[in-house]
Amino acid sequence: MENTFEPVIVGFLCNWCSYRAADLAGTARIHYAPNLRPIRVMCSGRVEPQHVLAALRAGADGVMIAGCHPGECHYVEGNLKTMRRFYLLRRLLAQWGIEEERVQLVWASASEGNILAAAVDRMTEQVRALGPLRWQQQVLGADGQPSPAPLSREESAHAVAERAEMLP
Amino acid sequence: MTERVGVYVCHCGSNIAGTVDVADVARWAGEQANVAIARDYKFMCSSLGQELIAADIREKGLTRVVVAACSPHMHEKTFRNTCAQAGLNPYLFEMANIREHDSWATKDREAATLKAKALVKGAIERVVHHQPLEPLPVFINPNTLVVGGGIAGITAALELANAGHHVYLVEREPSIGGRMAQLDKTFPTLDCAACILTPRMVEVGQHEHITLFTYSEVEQVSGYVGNFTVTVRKRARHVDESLCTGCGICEEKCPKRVIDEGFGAGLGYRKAIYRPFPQAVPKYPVIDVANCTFFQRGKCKACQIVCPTGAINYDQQDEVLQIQVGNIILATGHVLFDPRRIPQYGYGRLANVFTSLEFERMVNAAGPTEGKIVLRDGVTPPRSVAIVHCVGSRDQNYHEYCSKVCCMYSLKFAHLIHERVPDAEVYNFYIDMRTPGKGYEEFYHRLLREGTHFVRGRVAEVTDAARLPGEEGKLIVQVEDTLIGKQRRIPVDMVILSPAMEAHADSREIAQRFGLGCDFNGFFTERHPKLDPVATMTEGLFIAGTCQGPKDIPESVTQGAAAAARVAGLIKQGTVMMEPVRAHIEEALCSGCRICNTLCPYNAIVFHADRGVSEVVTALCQGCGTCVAACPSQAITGAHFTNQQIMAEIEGVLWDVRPAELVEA
Amino acid sequence: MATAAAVSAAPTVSFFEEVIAATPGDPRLELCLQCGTCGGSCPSGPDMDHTPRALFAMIAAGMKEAVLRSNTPWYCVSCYYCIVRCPQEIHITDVMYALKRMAIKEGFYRESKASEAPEFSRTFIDYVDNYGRSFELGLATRYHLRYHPLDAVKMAPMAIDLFRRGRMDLTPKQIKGIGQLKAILARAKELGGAV
Amino acid sequence: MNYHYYPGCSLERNASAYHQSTMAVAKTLGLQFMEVPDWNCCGATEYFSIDLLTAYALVGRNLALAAQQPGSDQLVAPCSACFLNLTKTDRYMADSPELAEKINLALAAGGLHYDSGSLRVRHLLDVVVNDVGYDAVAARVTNPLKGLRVAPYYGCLIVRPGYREAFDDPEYPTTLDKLMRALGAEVVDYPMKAHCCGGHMTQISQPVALDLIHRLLKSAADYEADLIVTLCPMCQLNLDAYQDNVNQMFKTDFHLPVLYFTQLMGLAFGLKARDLGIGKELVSARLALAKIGVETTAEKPSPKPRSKNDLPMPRMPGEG
Repeated sequence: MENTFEPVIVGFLCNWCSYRAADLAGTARIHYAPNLRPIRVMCSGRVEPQHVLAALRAGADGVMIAGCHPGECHYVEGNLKTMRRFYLLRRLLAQWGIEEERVQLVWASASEGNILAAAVDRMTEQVRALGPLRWQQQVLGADGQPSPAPLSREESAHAVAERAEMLP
Repeated sequence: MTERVGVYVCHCGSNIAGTVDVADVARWAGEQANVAIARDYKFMCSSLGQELIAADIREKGLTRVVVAACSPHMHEKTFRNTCAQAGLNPYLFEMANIREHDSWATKDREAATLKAKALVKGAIERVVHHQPLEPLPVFINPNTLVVGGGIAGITAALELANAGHHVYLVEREPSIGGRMAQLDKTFPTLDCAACILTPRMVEVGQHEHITLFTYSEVEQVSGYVGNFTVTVRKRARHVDESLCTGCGICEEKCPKRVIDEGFGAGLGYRKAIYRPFPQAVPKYPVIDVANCTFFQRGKCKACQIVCPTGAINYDQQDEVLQIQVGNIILATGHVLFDPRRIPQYGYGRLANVFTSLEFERMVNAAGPTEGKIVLRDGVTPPRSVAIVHCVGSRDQNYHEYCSKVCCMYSLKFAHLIHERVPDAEVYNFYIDMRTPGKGYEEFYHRLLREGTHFVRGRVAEVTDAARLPGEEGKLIVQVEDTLIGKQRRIPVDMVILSPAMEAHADSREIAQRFGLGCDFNGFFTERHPKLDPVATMTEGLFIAGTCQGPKDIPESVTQGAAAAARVAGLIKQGTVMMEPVRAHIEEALCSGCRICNTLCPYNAIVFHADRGVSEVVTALCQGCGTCVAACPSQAITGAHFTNQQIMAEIEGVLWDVRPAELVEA
Repeated sequence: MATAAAVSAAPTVSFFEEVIAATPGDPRLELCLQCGTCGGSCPSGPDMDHTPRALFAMIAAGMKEAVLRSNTPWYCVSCYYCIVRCPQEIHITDVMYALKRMAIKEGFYRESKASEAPEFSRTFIDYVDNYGRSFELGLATRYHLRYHPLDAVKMAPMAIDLFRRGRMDLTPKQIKGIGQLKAILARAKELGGAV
Repeated sequence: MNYHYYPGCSLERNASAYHQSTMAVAKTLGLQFMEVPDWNCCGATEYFSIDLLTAYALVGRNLALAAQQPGSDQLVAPCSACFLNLTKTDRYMADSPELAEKINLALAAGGLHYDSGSLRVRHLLDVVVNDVGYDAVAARVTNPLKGLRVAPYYGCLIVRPGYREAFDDPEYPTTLDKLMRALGAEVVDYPMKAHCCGGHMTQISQPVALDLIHRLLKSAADYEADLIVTLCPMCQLNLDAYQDNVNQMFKTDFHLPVLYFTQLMGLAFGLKARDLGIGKELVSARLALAKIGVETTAEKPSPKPRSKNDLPMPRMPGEG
């Protein structure tokens, strides 16, 4: 049965590069997966881990952060800060059993509409293969038993306990 | 949070309506919370469309407006003005990009409509949290910095100076004049380059509104439009400019002669103390420390001894000075592709293969051969000359682009050879003869009339391995004459290569220093290739001439004047309205951890040790939001991109997949 | 060469697409600027009916018979000057090999000036298929006797010189795994099928 | 340093001198060559003209056999044509997975398999120059080839196709030049050093091939070379065996011996000429080699004195 799951991916696009790349892809009528829902930020450095988690919690199956190539950031080094936060965030998500492909960091300059379109297509297929995220069951263990994260039994118990106090 | 939001879904003719069910989106939007009115219309950006919004604001008391149409980069300004004219603060407005990001990017009508709803919902949830903001007026310093003293930089400087604005012109070489000063004649009018350029250079040298820094480089730039602080390093010439009369005796008497790799393109010689060319502006010579016997071995003070005014000063030091300017024009020019990268053309190995720049110096009356066209032995005139087009241009292995001017100057060379060596046979090897300018095609016809042999074919190799009779001792140009479909071997005495125009090797560093982008080939990136070629993504920073891409002299002059006009416009305004998108630190929440201080590339965050808190200098802040994201205690808010607004937009775009229990939170 | 009737509109699968499909990888043939660098660089260019560039224009124009009758692919010495110098990085030598294979498949090669070339290749391959390695003496004698009997006589002194210096085997040597090789080549022919 | 060794059909008989001298020189330089067991012919330029996939399968068998053999992940081929076919097959298998799959299906019929990229295919000159290095070679020279004017001939296939990262410039190669200088020889910088020798054109259209060969011989002779040194059996055969055909056709009187670079290395290392296959060349090298036996006093042609109005030459990269 052909996999008809349509993933929803939230995209944080930086105003100067990746947002304009998406504009260019549209102007050039490059067709790509309509699964990405872009949100404009002035710089990819504005995106906080909190935003990524909020998107996943609010039902997104994946989050893409897209900024200018290192060295080309309109604000000189905003994207370098993004890179640092991103690798730390991904380790956190892994501990909650969220697959790496679900949150991706992509570089696309204003003239690279095709590259961004290809990245969206690729990520859509990857997340489609992973299936829906179902944050509730996956992370919060809403239906009682802890999430089937690839952690050892003790680690997941510890994670569940830790999470319990964290949430309001 | 109850607001009266007006939602307007644009058809954009069929651009959006062709893929997105705009009526359905409008109907659906009408049912969303906080939405007072929702309409769809053929062309929202038309005056009628804008009138719709203005009328609704006045009659229905709208407190927020959402327009779902094209990219904000296209019409955000238009609709903000509409709101302002109707009495609504322009920042209480948000656009949903359902054209470039949606209808144009997919054929799937159902998915496009769903995506449109998500983007509209995101915009509605966001706009509810918008706060009224006022743009910040910023004072424009009327002084301007022009970097690069070629024809583009000279034109820009003169246009501004003649308008009464002060200009600082910084040039890396000892004299202004740039690439054009090295040329002899210019196409298609055969004006002598020096005759039309030198008066401009003199005008720059004497202009009371132009401060000229030659043999100098910009080391550092900080600040923003209207308020740039520029650090210029004026390299030591070891000649005191206040004493030097420019008499040139030092150059005459200096015993050390070296090959002139700079202005002379490696074909002529110059002394260790030299002026690049007689009409140099300024007229002060420069000591080439690397080749000067005194600086290398401490002996020989010939120049100091003969100097009538004692202007030679060996221990002169570099000067570093700071200047304040409002705008910057970059006109840093280009360099020539080095044909040694194509070994089969033999440049550097076969004596009588010359580059175009070497030939320009040769035919120049002030050049090493006083304008006589001769072979590398400096004596014998060539009986036959081959001029090779597209050397390193239109070639994936080197530069894919066409360098625009080589066809024309190659024709010029053919003419000069016919004129000075009348019985010489001249061959031009081309792929396409490109003569796009005014009077250019006519010039080509003139060369046909003068008997030039035009062979359509890209030269495969230049070799001295003779094979057929009559090839001994000659350079053989092997090429396929594509119009007769046969391979030909044409023996000539001299070969001139017309190499591609290339960006400076350090163009990427220069771009980073001034904060603008470069394309794949190293040419500076303009704000818009068609509609805004002289501006850049950074306000107050403009580009002109070949630093933006290959072009001929008329275009470089045009761009120089255009950049000057843009700067004059800003200066005339006196102040310019800056986007109010800035960061602000809530002092009560700031724990003084100073994480934000080092984050800011514009050093816009200062720390008050007494109060133990940091503060954002609003004027310096560019609004990127990196500090907002990094602040552990969320003490920094980013106007127009607050966390509340972003969180609302996230939840809005996920309206159809949001888990139930989150909805009422 | 048959008189070239006016070139009609491109047939269903154009000859151009056929050539591209027959060449491994992406030959980039559609990027040809007709600049002539290949024709200018080709060592045997002067002796070819058409320069490689002219051939590409004819392929684009769909002149299948004229192209496959041309001696150009057979005069290609595969020295790769054209590939390295082509400003559009077109895989010219691979296209020439593809044209050779198509010429054999369509049988057009018989009318080209270099009609024995495929026979030389086929003779060479017979030895490789049966012994696993090439056998110069057998290749030279069988090929020359059949096509250039006079040349065979002229070649004799060189053959004797080579033999006297121990550079010529009289009998072919077979590799141990000839059965394995034959199985592989047979399977490849099945799979290969097309050009 | 050990390598799989793929000699190729020519090195068995026609170019046995190349094989002999390679083995001798390898011993001196400490290179271990492990011959690929039961290798088969690489198809030269013939098989690709007949059937594409079978040609790849033919070469694929050699790659598979070499990859099976333990002890190294590098395959050395002294012959330029074999080197080209091995690299081309490996490269195209990497570039297009469907082709790789088909080739492996064919190889499976013989119980073999090959993953593209698992072997790095090298030409012998690349190994000597980049793995051993000029200094190491120079260190082992006992009788330098002083006074011998050598014209290094690269042929076309090892510098040009661009199917892999080139170890030398496709138009103006210099590695063989530098190697010969390391042996003490005087290198002649003639312009035709990377032009083609005609390959199998001698069989298809002899006049065309003889014209190509004539260009090479004339250029080397014009620059007064004593002998031509090459690195490919096909080039050696064409230049050596057809030299008197060229003389007849073009009324010239060339007498240019054509040796392999490994033979000259052997001589410089003081090995005996007989062990290096010297004497197998048709155009005898005895006269030329006598020169290095004897200290020549012929003074070098002094460069033309510079007249004062000479225009300066552009400096070549790497010059002072």
